[in-house]
Amino acid sequence: MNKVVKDVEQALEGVESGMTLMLGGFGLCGIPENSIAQLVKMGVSDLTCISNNAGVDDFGLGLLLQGKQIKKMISSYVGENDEFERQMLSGELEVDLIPQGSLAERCRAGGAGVPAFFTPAGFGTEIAEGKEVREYNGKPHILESALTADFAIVKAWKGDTEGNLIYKATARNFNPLMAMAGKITIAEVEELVPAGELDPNFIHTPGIFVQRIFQGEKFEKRIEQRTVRPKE
Amino acid sequence: MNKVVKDVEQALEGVESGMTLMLGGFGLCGIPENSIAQLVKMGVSDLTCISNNAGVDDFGLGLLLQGKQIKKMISSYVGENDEFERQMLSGELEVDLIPQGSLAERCRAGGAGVPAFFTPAGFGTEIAEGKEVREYNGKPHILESALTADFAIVKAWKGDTEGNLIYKATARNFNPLMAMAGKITIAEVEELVPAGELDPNFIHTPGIFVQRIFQGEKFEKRIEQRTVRPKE
Amino acid sequence: MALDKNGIAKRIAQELRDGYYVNLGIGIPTLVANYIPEGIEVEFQSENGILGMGPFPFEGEEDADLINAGKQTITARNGAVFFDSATSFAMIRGQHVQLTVLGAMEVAQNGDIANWKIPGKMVKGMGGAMDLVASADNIIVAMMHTNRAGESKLLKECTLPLTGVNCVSKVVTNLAVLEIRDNQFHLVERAPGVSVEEIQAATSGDLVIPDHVPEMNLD
Amino acid sequence: MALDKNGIAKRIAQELRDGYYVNLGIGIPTLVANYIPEGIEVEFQSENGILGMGPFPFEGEEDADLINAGKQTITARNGAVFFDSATSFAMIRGQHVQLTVLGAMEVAQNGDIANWKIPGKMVKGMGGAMDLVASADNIIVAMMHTNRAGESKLLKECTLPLTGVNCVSKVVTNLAVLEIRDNQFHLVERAPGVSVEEIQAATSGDLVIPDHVPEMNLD
Repeated sequence: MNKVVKDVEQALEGVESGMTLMLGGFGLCGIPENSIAQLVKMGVSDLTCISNNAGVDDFGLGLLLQGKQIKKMISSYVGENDEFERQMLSGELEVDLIPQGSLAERCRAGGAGVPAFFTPAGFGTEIAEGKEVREYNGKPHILESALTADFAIVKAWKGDTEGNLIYKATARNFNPLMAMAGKITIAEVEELVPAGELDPNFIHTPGIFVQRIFQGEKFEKRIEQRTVRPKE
Repeated sequence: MNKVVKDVEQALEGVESGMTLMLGGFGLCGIPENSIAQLVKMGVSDLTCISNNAGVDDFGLGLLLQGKQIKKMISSYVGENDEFERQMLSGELEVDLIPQGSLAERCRAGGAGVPAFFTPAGFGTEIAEGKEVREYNGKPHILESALTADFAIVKAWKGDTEGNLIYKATARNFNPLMAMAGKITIAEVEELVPAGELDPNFIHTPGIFVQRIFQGEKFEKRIEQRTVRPKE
Repeated sequence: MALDKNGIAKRIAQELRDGYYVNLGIGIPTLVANYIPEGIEVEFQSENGILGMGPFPFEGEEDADLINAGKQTITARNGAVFFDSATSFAMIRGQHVQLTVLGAMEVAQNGDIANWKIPGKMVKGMGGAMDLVASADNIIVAMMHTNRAGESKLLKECTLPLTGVNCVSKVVTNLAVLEIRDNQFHLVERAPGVSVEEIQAATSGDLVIPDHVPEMNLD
Repeated sequence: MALDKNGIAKRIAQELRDGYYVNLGIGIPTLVANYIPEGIEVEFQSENGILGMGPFPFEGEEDADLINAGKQTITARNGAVFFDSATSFAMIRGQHVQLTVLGAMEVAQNGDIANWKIPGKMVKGMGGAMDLVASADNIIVAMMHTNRAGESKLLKECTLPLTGVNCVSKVVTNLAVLEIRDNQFHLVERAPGVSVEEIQAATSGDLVIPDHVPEMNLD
């Protein structure tokens, strides 16, 4: 089942203004750089973006914010971004903040056909406002619903022609969960290999969740907080 | 964090009559053979066993059924076992049948601290009796609750001293989910290696879920349905 | 002439479309894999944890760790993937599998299906069937039109405990292809040489018969 | 003398027990990893997807794909594991992590914590904090006893939007170690040279002071 598309242009065909997108990554780690650049180029707007973070001013989703292409962000943490702050405080940008674990589980639930589940996260806080509360094991839990998207855009380390994906280290993060939850899931990979080259025992995202795959032209992989120790 | 115990005796210390156990495997594929043999030897009884299947007459959980050590089975499919049938029809054995996907998800939920979730499986059937029904996306769903166990006993292909596990092929099945859901999780492995030998990128069960690990003495790995084609 | 099991499988294989992920149940459905139309690529999922199931292994090459949901030894194709049971049913429940083919004891004209339990007799359990029928949009039932006692298995209402409700979209039997909609069975095709009257006689539920009912083309 | 950040971290490190899996928040909590008592083995989880976090990489060996939840480049120890965010929070929500250390803007005497939002100012989001505090049985807050304006951060009730309710079991500040139970702060230890009166003066919530309050032992 060949899922390979020629390039990023072909991969993002059909993405339109007003759509809901999921974008993998944690901070700038494991983000679909090539697809984000293409979204900027396409100029689609009024997007609802589900992503753990919102990038930095001049990289990641920050690039879409600069072009005012995002109408609403659904995230868990959105610091590190002045333009985000400006747009949010001025009311240009809607923001829905979600506990990180609930965000991850809601994406997985969306992909797994589980429409809602109970979690203790956020009980007693403003996150729980208007949500159903139920006690389990003597502890209050709130009901959270699944998230899905018109397109999920993920970044993997290696992928094969059938759309099977593997991620590297902590660049995995939200990518496999969002891959499950897209009506159409686009994967950009650092290395595209023929089917059969990846060990079937060690695939992180089975190809059934992926509709389009392409090898990204260039990955900058910017580091947000370079922390090192001197060589001894 | 060394999780290694000397042998199967030490691994199963603390398992007592009346407890709830989860046992990995699908059919006879990926079952914890050594631990089951030890449970027979220990003679613990009145067990509630959560396992997708109940083994065959003379292997797998069938061995515990022979000794009438099981009070209740929670499974999705229990064919292939005459002694099971006899005990169930005579009322000696309680049986709780659960759709396979709900069983898997309920184990994962138990491990993940999600006390309940909605699923469409079983709506309109006797499985849904007494369960809350709610409509999502125009489709009725029923509320299912998490499963946990006093001990989860799983079988892996390789494991390291920190309890990190990898499974082989379809012997993975319920093992990683049950590993998450045990108050104490015991892993028997075909090959025990030092920490650092398994690639951190390709661990199926992170060691945090495993409390005890040992290398099984012998694995028979019986095949239930040997289907082959002649060599051309 | 009524079809045999392989004939039913062959007819169902015509429902496969290029790019489908397919879950085949135990029994007749398994045989569908032998009749994939040329020029079409499909991928088989087995709910115990494999996508990209291949044929049975050559003699002597069986691997106890590599089986399908029927517990048969199998092989894995190039590009196959193994996964755990929760991920497997995430694929099924999340509707990532485009076609589910399974057997049945009874099908009702509203799409209800019963295939897991005969009260008073041995109960083997539903396995993954309840998840499959509750989740899939496209469910084809493969079965004989009547049971061993000669009674119709296509009913106004199921008499056996249900596996799922309003879920079957198509039934392929040894006698006919039928679609289920508007709370009726719609006769779509006849098995070669089988008359509309035979099908009508073997169908206990309401049957809509169009003016022209073509024979199946099984070549 | 009041402790500095490293002193707070050092004191909290005494709460580590052999075999603990520990999640350390950003800021002071991160420093706890530098003071693991001898003879004790603990494993650090970072919620972005690593268990077995090691020290910062040597200069030139940074890997953009290997960071912690604070987005800092890190290394992985022998026996480390990488996983996705859902699995990560399965560990946290499922109470597989034995100790959580995090910072706070306010802590109330009933164990409520506020650390994610100041209305009217920039809202950065709660990240994983709400999941962590709602799930963990053993939560230690690491913070300064008072804010920059000199106001107590240990209150009868939080004034800022809550991150979680009834969840903090212990607070370690630059002045003291306090336990929270029976809806009160219980003074357990003083920072070296800090008087009970100073602590009382800096604590706005109800403070239970036993007859003898030992000094912390930070050697």
